[in-house]
Amino acid sequence: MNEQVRRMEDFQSELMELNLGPHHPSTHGVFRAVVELDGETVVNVTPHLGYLHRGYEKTCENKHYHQVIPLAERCDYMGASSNSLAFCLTVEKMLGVDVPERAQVIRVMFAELSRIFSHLFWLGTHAHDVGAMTPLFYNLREREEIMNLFELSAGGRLMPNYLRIGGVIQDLPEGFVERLRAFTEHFDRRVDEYETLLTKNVIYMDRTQGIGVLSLKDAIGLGASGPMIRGSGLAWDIRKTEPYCGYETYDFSVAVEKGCDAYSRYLVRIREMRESNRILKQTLEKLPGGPIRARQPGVVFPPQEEIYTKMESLIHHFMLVVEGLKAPVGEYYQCIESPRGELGCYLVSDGGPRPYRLKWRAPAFVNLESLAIMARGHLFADLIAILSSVDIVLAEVDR
Amino acid sequence: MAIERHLNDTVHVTNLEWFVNWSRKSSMWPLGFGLACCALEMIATFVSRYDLARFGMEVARPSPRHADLMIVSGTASKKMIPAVRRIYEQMAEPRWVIAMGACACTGGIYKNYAVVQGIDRHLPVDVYIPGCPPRPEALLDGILQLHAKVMKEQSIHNPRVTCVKVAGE
Amino acid sequence: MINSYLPILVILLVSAFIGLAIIVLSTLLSRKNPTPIKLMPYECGMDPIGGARRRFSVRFFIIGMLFIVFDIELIFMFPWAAVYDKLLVFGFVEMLIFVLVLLAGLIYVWKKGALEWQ
Amino acid sequence: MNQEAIKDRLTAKFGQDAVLDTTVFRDQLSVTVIKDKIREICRFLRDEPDLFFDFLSFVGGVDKHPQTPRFEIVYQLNSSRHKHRFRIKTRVEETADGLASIDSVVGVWATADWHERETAEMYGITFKDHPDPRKLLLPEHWTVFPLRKDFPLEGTDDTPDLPPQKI
Repeated sequence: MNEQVRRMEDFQSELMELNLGPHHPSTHGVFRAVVELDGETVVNVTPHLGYLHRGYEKTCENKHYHQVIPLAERCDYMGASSNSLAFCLTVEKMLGVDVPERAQVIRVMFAELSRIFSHLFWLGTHAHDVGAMTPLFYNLREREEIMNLFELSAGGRLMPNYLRIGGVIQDLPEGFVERLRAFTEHFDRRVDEYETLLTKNVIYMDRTQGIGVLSLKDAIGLGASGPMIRGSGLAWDIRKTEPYCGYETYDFSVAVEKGCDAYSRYLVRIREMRESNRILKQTLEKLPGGPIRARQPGVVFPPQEEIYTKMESLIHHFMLVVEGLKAPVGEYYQCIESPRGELGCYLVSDGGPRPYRLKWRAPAFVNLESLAIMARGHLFADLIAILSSVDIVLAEVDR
Repeated sequence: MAIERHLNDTVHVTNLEWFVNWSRKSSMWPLGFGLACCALEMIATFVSRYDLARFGMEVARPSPRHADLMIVSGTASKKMIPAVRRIYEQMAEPRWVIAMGACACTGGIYKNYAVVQGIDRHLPVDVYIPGCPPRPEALLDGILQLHAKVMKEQSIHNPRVTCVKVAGE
Repeated sequence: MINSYLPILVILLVSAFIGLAIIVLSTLLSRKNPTPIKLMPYECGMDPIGGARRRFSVRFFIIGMLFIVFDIELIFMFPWAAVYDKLLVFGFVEMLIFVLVLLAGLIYVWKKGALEWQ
Repeated sequence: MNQEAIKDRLTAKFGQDAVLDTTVFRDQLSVTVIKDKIREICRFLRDEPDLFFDFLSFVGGVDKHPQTPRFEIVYQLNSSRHKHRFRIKTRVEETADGLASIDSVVGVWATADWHERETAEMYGITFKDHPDPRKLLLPEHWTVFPLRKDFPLEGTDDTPDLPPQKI
């Protein structure tokens, strides 16, 4: 039967072009790719981006420095706090503001919470794309708990907008620390639950092992970072190589796998969730007292309660809101380890109250470049598994 | 509907109308149409904590052929708007549109060259939900208001004809 | 004699009625508003590339045929399972042979590689 | 290897006139190199064993409108082996017909493909012998370069909502 099939096959199979279009249940947003198929095997994938291009960098050039923070958070709505952290760190390095100890620990807490937040949603939708429906409901149950934490501290569920240049907007409410401790205690058991669903699941292993192979050389050449490059064998984590916000004082290990395929990226992200949980526990122990924002008039907002009592704080606050802060002339590139990889913010300032140029190095945008290489030769269903293993967020891809 | 030619507004038409509206309201299938950040809050509304299934709406159909309600959740960029218009036109009547989030209502914080300043320049919108992103309770409230609006429709006397608006009018 | 076949007639009538009623009511009650764009094939919101009438790879048809064969096998099991307790050992052995025959077919197809895609 | 040493290696290899300008700001140094030799410089930075910049973070454009030469292309480099970073920049002049052009570095780093396509469509800079010079983020029917300083934020009337109707 197979030989006759192959003989009949030779003379008539021309390529079929299929539109994996902007509105598709498994493209995690408005991503479009024209896929050339030979029967069921993918011959070539040409992505078409821009369906969620919102002019982020141009809008930032017309905003004051502290007005850019909500825009930065909407640029990657899955790990919102790590985006505003990247922007705030860049501006603080340019202005030479040193953030107090307590604010640094709170920032690490929020960065790790948003990493777990983003990996949970990725795990749910990735398993859903591969056919497992249950993990989505397990993961979104944990996400609701993290959303409660964000809401408790900053009011916003998805995008808390909690960070400011020079620290954070307000101190942690009293119930926060106990609730976070309760979360960190039972979260490890939850990750074990997810692992029982997927890690040793034969169907999941067949669907993801050996699929979407990205060798280390290709990964570095194509600029992949974060779980993509750690899944291909390079233990490169910016929290370890260029520590920021006091990450050198925390003891955690970098999750790295040698398999280079979708399954090893899954294992990397699962271990990263456990490592983030470890860091959260350490932040709870070492949470120091003290102020939550630096005191630098004309650059950093004065404390809220002082505005109503002290005259000069009111003037500083007023001048900062009306005219914005004056950054020194120069350019700086600061990158952090966002849930998707190296999130860089290249800021050029001409001394004015607005960023002269803000180049956002979005990891999802760069990781997506390797989709064509990984998908070639696999079946169409594997293309969906590979696309979800890259963990793209379209607002970051299209900026 | 085709039937109203024979039933010229006798009393049972209003009961039939009530029945038709009630059946449409209580099993309105949304189209899985998430554009940006509001999509995550829409998904949070579908899932167990806020549970859209209480209103018979947990089936988010990917194809516009089976969907009745298009929840435009997120920013409609100028490159995406032709696709949004086409998907809306390919939905079967009767169809409704909810503009979820500030970006869908008025372009939100992205007042620039790349974003359509409000989805109602292209689609007839039934319910606007402010918020960036709106909380799941706000989405549920918007859906309940849409249900109330559907109940008041005269779906037999003069059924709604909804079509895409002429470009940018 | 006649009334022993009456239930079958009733089942046939009821199922035919329900099937037809759904079709007739939906065409009667639904509103027709066929715009040219609505009649275009839906391809994720984009212009459809290429027509639907094109030469597909043969493997799709093979997998289609295999599905039909094993699906019919399953349909035969429903009535058998309904009256399983009355058929005692005879029914069981009969169905066992039926399943074994099809199992041989499955093994043949598996060895010939028709289930693989390449 | 600190950034000063990297710069000295560059000047040693390509001579004094290749390095036009060096700016230091808060422990980060950025070197402006000559536009014509950009590909050799990039290949040298990647292949030199003790520099080994095999990871290109991004290629970005900056519009320094009043100054001439007008555009500035930024290459942010990183090394996966030595874990040190470096930034080189080139100035690109906008010619009379309004088309600045520079050699593409896709041959050196494969990741530059999309970065250059995005910089090209946002600033109107053509990258010579780029494998796939289509538009990436903007709609096909647009002919504007949004990130230029003289382009208004709200857009002009040739950034319409819909493509011209194909009747």
